[in-house]
Amino acid sequence: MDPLTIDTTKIKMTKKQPVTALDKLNDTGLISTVLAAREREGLILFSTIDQVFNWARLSSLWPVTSGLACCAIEMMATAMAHHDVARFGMEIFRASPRQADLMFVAGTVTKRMAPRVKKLYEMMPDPKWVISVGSCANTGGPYHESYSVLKGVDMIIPVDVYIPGCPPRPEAWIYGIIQLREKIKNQGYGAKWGLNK
Amino acid sequence: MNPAEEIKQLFPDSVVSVGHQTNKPLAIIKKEGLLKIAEKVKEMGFDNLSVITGIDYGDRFEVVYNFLSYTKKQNLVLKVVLGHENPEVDSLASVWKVADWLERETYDLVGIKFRGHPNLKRILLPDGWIGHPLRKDYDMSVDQFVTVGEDGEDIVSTDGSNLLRR
Amino acid sequence: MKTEELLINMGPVHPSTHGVLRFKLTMDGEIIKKCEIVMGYLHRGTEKLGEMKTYMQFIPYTDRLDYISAFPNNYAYVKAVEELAGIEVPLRAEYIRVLTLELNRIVNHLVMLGSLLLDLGASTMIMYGFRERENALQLFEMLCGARMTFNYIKPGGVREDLPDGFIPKLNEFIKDMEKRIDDYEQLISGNEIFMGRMKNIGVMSAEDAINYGMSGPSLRGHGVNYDIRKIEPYSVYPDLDFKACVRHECDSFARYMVRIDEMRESLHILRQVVDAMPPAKPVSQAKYGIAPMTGAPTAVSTYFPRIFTPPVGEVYSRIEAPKGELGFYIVSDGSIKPYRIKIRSPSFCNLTAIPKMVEGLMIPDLIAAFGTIDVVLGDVDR
Amino acid sequence: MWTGDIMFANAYELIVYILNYIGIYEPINDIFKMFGIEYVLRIIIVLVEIAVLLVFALLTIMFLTWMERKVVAMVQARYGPMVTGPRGLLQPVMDGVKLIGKEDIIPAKADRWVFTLAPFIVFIPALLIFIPLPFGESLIISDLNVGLLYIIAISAVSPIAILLAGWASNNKYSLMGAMRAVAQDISYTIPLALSAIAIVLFTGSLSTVDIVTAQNGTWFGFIPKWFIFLQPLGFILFLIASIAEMGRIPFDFQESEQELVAGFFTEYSGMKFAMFFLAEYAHLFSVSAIVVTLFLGGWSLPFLTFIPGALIPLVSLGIFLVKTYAIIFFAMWLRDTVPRVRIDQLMNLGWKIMIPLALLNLLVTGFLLTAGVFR
Repeated sequence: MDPLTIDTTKIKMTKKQPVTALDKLNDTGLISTVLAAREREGLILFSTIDQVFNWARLSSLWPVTSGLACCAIEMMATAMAHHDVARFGMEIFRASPRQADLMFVAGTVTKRMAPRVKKLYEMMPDPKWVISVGSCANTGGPYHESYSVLKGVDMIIPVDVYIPGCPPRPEAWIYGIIQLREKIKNQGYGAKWGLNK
Repeated sequence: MNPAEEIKQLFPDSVVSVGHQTNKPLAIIKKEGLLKIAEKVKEMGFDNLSVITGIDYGDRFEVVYNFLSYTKKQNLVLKVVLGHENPEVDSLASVWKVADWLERETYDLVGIKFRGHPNLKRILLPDGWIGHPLRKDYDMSVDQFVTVGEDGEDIVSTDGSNLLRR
Repeated sequence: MKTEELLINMGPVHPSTHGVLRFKLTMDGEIIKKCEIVMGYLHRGTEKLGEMKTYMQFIPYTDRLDYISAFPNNYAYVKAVEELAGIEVPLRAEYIRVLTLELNRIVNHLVMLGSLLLDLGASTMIMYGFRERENALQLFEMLCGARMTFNYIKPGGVREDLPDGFIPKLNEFIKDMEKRIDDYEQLISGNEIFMGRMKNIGVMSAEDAINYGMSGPSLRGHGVNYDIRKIEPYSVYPDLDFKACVRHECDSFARYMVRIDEMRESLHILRQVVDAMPPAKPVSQAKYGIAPMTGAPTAVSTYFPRIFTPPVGEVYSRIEAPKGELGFYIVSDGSIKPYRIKIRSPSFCNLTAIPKMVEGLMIPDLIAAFGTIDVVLGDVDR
Repeated sequence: MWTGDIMFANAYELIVYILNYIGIYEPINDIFKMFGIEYVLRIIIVLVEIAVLLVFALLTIMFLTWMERKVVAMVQARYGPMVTGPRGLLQPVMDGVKLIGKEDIIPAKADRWVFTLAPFIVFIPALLIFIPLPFGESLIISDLNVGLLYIIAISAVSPIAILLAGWASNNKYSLMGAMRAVAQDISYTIPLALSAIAIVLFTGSLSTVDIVTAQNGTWFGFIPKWFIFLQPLGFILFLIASIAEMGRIPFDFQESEQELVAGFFTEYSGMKFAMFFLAEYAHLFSVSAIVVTLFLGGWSLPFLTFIPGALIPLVSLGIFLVKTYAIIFFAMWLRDTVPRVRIDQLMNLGWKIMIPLALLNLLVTGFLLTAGVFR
């Protein structure tokens, strides 16, 4: 008997399912409303805590120095006096990924560098974000046809914000950072019901 | 007197022909005489070996050495023509120390072996890389991925399953 | 007491390796016994791409080789193509090219000083260095719209003529830079700790330096007076009077001081270029139509056909890039695409000297010596 | 400064005096006496003091992190944190809350207990040093008669914790960083102690309050009788040794990014890393306070004789904080402009130059004192 040809509509349930009180209650749809209410109530309880944590996280993002190529120079230019990133609380460029929570992938991710970028990402403690900067990191950029370049860093790690440009201007960097801050602001419980101010 | 003719007089048998490379004196020499000529060139004051280029012409390989004499402000180009099967030529690392890495890079990208080189290994690509990219018959379709072994060395494999994110 | 050697891996991701370079150090306590350099983490196969692109399409790739000073890369490649095809360039374009080269040399030395001091622990110099760099980048932006990757020099001349407000802004920049360089000298050169960290570190004799293929300011720090602008003069350098800055102490401090002198020398050249800039002669474009579309000649560039097929042949041309001798070896087989492009990168050859220079030193000295060699990874790995 | 007779030995007596002044001390005391547990009131008052001190310490630490960033930004011609709160004042709060919310990674092969214990062993001594610090006229938790010895002993505990952290995180870099940090701390405690002993020769007592009162009054009418004028060499040695003790640039080896990635706390993240971070700033404040107490006359200023009695503790606290923040500003200013010293130069400076100088200073002071120059 070929399993594909069985006509599933004809199969009847042989064992009679016992009808419990819960099933009856469920038919009236009461349980789903109670669950939804409790979830929303939980939201109100937790969403304020989430908002505080979101605000703390977005206002003190400590990037890890992982500059690979030309965009690394623009990363330094963004962190320097003229376009000061320290205004957003990102002044301490932690050298070790253990204390960082934001990773700028700035530059071309070559095949040889890919496992190390992935290891760097995995070493970072949990609430972490990745900003892929420059067309090389986004999709391989001008080196798309090259044999030794990975076509975009999102092939190996999840990316939150993409900044186009080759290299993107420091203003574009700061715009990308602001986009990430917006994204962090809308995380957590309160996001679904628009409770996050 | 341009240095290419000078070398022709000194080593008449191993210099195939003398000419010009756009504006620099050029001497095409045989593979065997390379090391002797190189030592002579160093004495003539060409202390800067600028670049070593390996070119794959489909039926033959060519290795081109460009020299500059800082003192005499002169240029010289030496060219060696090699067969296509396994191109092999003497290494100049003993004469110019910069040749060590230039030859390793030529071996890495074009696949020309250099006899007598201290440690002829790949310099830019990971060791297990298949093929030499700058050869005309290098197929670009094969995608090779690199993963890190326990002691930090690179392992090249064509399937990137543990690396890529599906 | 048998002490075992410690293998330290200053890995590809490290704050002071100026990018992705890996040092394999076998250490005996604090002293480095053997230093092996592993590179290739930024090898993007530029030379293979060179064989797939036409002559004009390859120019943006030259910007991304030594991405701190992109003008010399453009110029070296374009000079090679011009020598191959015998294209002459209007005098005003040559003066504009020298202007951009020298301005970019100052920017490169600023970044080098800043990152050298950052590696030694003082975090202020890089801020001042980048503040001046921003002023210079605004000048570049006025010239060609980009901050780091210019694509401005093309075979036959330059793409755009100087905008109106450029020269006064440039004079302002030159005046301001002179004061700044004296400030840097005061902040750094007299500093006891800096001298303690730099004096007779990374010492190398002049013969070794030449033999290891070092070139540019790192070589001139060893008392070797070789400057390609003097040995093989190109463009309008013969008409400009400047001297090659040489120091004889053969250590990191000498290499650092050479760069400070070179910055002053570049300012001197810039002043001469601004005075001797020929006026822009209007050129009739009747035969060719509007310039950018058909490659017609303008005040700053000669005619350059859209379908450009140079004669068959090979050429190697070298210039004095801020880091050393930068050369392009182009083989053309008459088609619109080069048959082979080989890039002689100064950082790659300067790096050969590091393992020998560093034996017997400590890690902080390796960083100090490495900082004065001024290596950029795009240039090393191509 | 004032008539020289200090009203209260420590903050406890001050609080009891204030309670009496308000008149609520007797009734409470009687209630407790009825139950026969009269000592409980004393414990409560001490607990209140310690709570105030802790709040003050944590607030100053937070303020110092903000001040550090602003001073660094000011030196480097830029702004520093501006977005969170007015001119970035909430930035330290945000850093703290974020670090609390971070995932806490303990490396696989690390020694779990030692790994989690090390940050606390670093943080607690940094706060313990606050006890004998004379913040104001009678604002001192407990005026230990071995105050100076206590301070030097407590500051010798942190190297042990650093070694624990370095060893526990099972990482080559952090072990080397820890070794260097311990070597540095030990080799700079000796000149620190020697130059401090030169002060004790003058005051004859180790208690910090006695040291400060010994610096009252003026010579020839306008020069305040601070020990900095009697001990200029001692002051310089003490300052350099304290900066090396704090591990700040130019003697920064704990977290010299360039060489050993992040020193011994490479593997720490989240709240544990925050502990190290706060301990460093607590250490900065306490060591500056000690420099002020020993050499710059603590809370006294020679010309303030017209202050009404009730205001004296507040005014003296203000003067003390102004002087301490001057020293802190100097340490931060040094951090931005001067490159780092190599480890062997550091050791040479410590052993070959500073210790002989400190001994010489001690000898000369002893000789002059016995010759009765200063009496």
